Amino acid sequence: MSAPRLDVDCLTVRFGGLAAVDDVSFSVAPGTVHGLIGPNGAGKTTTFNLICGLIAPTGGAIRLDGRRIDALPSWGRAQLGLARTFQNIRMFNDMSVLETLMTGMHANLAESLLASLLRLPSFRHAERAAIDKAWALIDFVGLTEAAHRRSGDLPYGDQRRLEIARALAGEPRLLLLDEPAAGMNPSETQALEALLETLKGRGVSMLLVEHDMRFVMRLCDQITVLNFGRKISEGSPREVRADPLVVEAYLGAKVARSLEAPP
Amino acid sequence: MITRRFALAAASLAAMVYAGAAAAQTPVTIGAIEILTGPNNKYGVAIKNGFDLALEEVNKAGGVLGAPLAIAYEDSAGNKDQALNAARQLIGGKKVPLILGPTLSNEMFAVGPIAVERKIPIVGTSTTANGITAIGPYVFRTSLPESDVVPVTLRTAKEKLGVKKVAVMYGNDDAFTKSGYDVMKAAIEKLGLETVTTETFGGKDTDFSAQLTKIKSLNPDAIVVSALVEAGAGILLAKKALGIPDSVRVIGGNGLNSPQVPLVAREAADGTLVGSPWFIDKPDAANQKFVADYKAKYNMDPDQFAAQAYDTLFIVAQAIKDAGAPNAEKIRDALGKVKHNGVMGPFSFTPDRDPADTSGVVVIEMKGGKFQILK
Amino acid sequence: MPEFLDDFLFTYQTLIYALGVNGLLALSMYVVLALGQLSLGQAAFMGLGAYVSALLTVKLGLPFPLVLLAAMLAPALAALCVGAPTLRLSGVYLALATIGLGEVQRIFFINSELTGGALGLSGIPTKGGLISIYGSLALALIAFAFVARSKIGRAMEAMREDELAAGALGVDLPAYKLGALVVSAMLAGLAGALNAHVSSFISPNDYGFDAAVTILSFALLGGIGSPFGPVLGAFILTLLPEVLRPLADYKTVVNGSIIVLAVIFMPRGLLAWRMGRAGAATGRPK
Amino acid sequence: MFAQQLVNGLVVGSTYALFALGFTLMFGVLGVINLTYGFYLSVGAFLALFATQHGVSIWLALPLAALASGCVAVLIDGLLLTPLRRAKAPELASLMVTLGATLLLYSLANAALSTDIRRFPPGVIDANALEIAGIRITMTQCLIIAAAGIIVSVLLWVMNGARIGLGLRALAERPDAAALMGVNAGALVRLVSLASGTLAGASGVLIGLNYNAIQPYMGEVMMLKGFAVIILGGLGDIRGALVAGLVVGMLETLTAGYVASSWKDAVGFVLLVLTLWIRPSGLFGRLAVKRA
Amino acid sequence: MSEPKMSEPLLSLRDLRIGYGGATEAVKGVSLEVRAGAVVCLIGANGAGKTTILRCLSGLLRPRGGSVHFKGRDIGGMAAHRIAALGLVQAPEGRQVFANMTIAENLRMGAWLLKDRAEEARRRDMVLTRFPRLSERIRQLAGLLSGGEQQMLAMGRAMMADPQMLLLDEPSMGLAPLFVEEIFRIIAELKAEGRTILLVEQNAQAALDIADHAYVLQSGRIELSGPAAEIARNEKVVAAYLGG
Repeated sequence: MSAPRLDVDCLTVRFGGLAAVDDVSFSVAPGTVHGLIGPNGAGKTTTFNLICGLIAPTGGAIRLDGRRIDALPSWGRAQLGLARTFQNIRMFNDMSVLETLMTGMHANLAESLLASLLRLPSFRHAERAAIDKAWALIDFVGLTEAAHRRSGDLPYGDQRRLEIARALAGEPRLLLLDEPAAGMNPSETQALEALLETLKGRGVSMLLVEHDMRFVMRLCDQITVLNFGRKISEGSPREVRADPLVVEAYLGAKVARSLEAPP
Repeated sequence: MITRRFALAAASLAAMVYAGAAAAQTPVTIGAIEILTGPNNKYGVAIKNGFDLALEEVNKAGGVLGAPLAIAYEDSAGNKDQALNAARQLIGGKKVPLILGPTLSNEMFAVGPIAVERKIPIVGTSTTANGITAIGPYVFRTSLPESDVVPVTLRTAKEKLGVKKVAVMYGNDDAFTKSGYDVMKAAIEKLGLETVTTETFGGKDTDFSAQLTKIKSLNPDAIVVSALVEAGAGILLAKKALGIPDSVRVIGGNGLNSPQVPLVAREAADGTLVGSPWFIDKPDAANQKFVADYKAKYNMDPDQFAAQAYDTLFIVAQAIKDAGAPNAEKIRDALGKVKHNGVMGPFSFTPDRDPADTSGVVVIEMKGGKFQILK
Repeated sequence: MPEFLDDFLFTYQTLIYALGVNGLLALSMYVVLALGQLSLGQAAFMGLGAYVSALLTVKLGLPFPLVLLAAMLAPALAALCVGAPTLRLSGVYLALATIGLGEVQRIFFINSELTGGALGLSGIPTKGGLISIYGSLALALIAFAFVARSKIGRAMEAMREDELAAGALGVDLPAYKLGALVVSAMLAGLAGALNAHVSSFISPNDYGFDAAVTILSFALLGGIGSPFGPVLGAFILTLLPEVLRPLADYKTVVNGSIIVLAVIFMPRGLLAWRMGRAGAATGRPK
Repeated sequence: MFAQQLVNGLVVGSTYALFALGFTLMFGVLGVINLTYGFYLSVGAFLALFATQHGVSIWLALPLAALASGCVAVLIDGLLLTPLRRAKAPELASLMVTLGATLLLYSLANAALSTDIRRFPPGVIDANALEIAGIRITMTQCLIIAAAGIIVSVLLWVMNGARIGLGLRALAERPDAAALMGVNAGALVRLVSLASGTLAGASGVLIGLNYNAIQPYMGEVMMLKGFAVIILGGLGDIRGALVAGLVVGMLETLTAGYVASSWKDAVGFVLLVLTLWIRPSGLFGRLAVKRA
Repeated sequence: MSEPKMSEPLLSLRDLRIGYGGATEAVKGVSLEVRAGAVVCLIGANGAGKTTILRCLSGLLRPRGGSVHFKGRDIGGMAAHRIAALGLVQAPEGRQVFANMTIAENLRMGAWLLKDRAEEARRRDMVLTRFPRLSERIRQLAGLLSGGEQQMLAMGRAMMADPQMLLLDEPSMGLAPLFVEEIFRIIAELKAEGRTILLVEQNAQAALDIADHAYVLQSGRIELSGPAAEIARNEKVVAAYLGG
């Protein structure tokens, strides 16, 4: 097995006396989709925020491709190749779709202040390349018609796609998805799944927090289950949904049965 | 009888013709920059009232150079930039041969240099800070600088009241009160008085209890104050509230020389000493007439700013007459030679364009809401 | 020069200079607002620039370009000190911290012998003028327009819209905030220096809270969709008092009403147009 | 002297607190830094002045003038801020509109009333100072200290105990959800405007009585200090406004008494900047945790 | 599917149209009705206008055209608090609990319009019996609850008003499977008590299982309506909303 892309090692955070995340370890292998599931309040969102850098851990380590990132602020981690989407979509409302995607390239777009002030050839080339790349992404996520529209005016599903595309624009090493299917109906969820499958096919590593179990079970290679801030189970989708601890704490017998039945 | 009636008719006809001729002439227009709006407009308005009252009299007496005199007012709102715009407007646009004002010393420091640049005489009526006339050879002032008045006040206090130890308070965020303080400090040193403490305050402050409590504990014979009306009245009130004895006099600069002070401070103002080139109850006839006319026209008492403005307009009108033409250069030369006896007393300019005569300065004391000469 | 032109220039000189200086101040406000921060320290930065430049010219007689440079560096340093602690906080806190800076600085100027206290500094020699003022304004405008259409401009707008999302894309939030504040302080300092050298006299009260609010209203009236909005706002608000001069007492009333009506009916400013953010044509690649 | 200085500081601090209470309440519930706030202070002082000049007792004039100032606040909020709230305009727009309104209101007041300072007619209140163990304090000053304490207690009780306070907190946090619960948002907004305007008006009367310097700009002068106090106390924090007001007042007085009066006005702002360095949320404020 | 009773529906929408600002209409003429005691569900894709309709029913948005009648009164454009006072209460999308208040205070807010303290206490006991998790943490700040608990609080808060009709906007959104089950169990209980509910849900399967009647909304228009069981068998619905 190759070295992990993301390695979460004995991660702990306490708020007051309460351990919201307690000694959690897992790792994401390159090119795989890793699921993080658990009941509401189990510490998924907290873990997610710890990895993104919105919360500072009390103990433990987070490594991206072997490099410690837990002391870095969120933008520092983003610059190293950690991209994310948000549970409640966060758009740059006034920007066009194209501009949004160019903003997504911020971390690896080589434009110095001086070059942009003087409109040096290097700046022009960088901008042109960014625009071309943005168009390619627009086509990829199927927003071709909306390229010049104000992103705040797009319908929900399109905003979700745009948000994912924005995260992809920085060519991240790891994509963190926070409940991307929340608020989507089954057909929209299927379209999203198809999009993520394609990404997976391209070798993008992903960490996915999600409640839609069919979605998670189909997409993920590995799943970590949290409850009360601790890891209670880990393994392939098949292993996890068969784990009685998981069934009891999270899935419930009915859902577990329905997942076992082939769709 | 007939001849007399005829003579009267002829005289009045002649007067009408003359007045008509004067009115028909294009008026000689001079400019004035005063604070007519905004928080400090009471100074500007008093000055404008003084000018307007004198202007009526000048024009009733035939105007200047066979034409009526007119004043083009521009508002500075107490703002340096607006004062500058106003001055440029008057000089470049309206082509006035002379400017009255501006109201504040601060404004004069900004406006003065451009008047000098364009060689237009500018006459301050209320700018008492040091260094005003040093701006240049076209800058005049008719107001006695504090440096002429304050030493008189302090010397009188020392001689008549036996003041030896003083505490000093001044508004440190305003050019007028700060330069007043500088003068006071120099005069105190020169008179060999002891300063027990020097306290400052902001022009918009309303609370002076901390400074006065400290002063109370140091037991001075008098408190020397350089403040504008608002803060000055506040200090008098706080002094009384904190129980500083009435025997500890407040000795003020020009800012406290205002009928507003007793209106606000009432009995707490009693005993306040100021030096002044003018005060409302000055007994001479010219002053009595001025006060009566002013009250009749504006329904309120004049203050020293109105009085200075009133005198200044006569001085300026005289200079224009003497110059023989509405020409800035000639007016400037004539101004230097004008001698006038007005409500403030005898007046002429020093070679440095400051008022020459300080004999009119009297030390007055507040008693029962009115200023009277300190006995 | 023909006499009428000479007269015209003389009459409106202060106004013409003020338009340019206020345009620069509006731009200095724009840099901060453009990434969603609010500073009420622009007047203080301007004052620092004015005092530093005046003292260097009057006391040391340094050459003008050097003086201007110093007048930009001093406020930049002040911006670093006051900006750093408030970076973590919302815009309101920066605004209030900068008010604090302004007041402390004003009190310092009032109490210091070096700065002439409340009497201010007078007799500052005239230097610069039309060319240096409008040259700076034009340069600043072009620079901002160029930067707006680049990676930096996009990052700034992203921060204004959603700081969290911008951070997640790798935008170094503290660096941008502090950078913007420093640039804004430098511009305000430059404006202060240029202004001090055309008006010959400065005093501490010129740079108080009222001035800060006026500078803010330039930018808000004009709108911050592009750098041109604030300059437009500055021009309008500088001209208004002069145009409304005949209204005397009711001048400020009208001035205030115009601001109120503009905000209610045009909350995004008079020039609501939003500048594109790409530095090249955004057409599809051929 | 020290005891007297402490009393001086207490009085000054109480006036700051009185002024800041309505200001911070307005921000806390309505979420707007309303620059017209100072104007209501001037309104209160002038209305009480006119009433007492016509022979009305100060004890009647004080509540009436305060309430009338509250009504002016309601009117201005309704005219200027309600449309912006409805249009969900950016928060800076609200700041700007109150800025324009401030210019307008003060210049109208100035044109109508002139900037002469005025004071209450003699004898509206016992102006003599009580002297206890060498410490002098006037009736008005006792009134100011008591008013600050009582108003804070009442506000704290209302916000944390009373039903209406619950509604106000709900409205401040989630206006839409509050409306769904049947909270009449418009009425509560008016109530808050009324309450803070009334507080401003009342403090205007008391400050006018104490310092005898009533003029149209008196409220404007208080605004800068008001900012320092509400930030120190934590924006929207009622208890914080009281404590911060007292701290600033006390420190200013002690600085003037024992250090140098020329630095008195800087103290509050230095404290403000220091607070931002060390405890940015103010003395009591809690920073809301941003959630992804 | 003949309706046996001819009684007036509790809620009826006629040709309702809603739009934001100058933009195109989000809801382009929707008619639907809800009879007393029924559970009606509204399903549709994101952006179809479901939440917009609920916000309009609650008075948070003004209709651009058409009418809304509740208990025979025209409530189109009425202020939100007056609609709540009529007994039409919503548990909004995304929970929207008051995070800086305790659970007890949140529940008190739900009974805002109620003056009778004794009745309030009775309702509170009722709600807490239904949601025992809340009673365990009654003094905690609502912001510290997990998503599922917040949803329970939002529903409990709405129940405190003892509404004549309950609007539920996406109650299962973002919840773990076990919580989703529990929420639907509670909705079923409410139904059994005879409560009238208009339910907006992404989880179409669960919604159709529980509802009496269903409407399918697409791009601001009703595409399909009928008894829930029939809708659940409709091929197009199965393909688009129930996941093949």
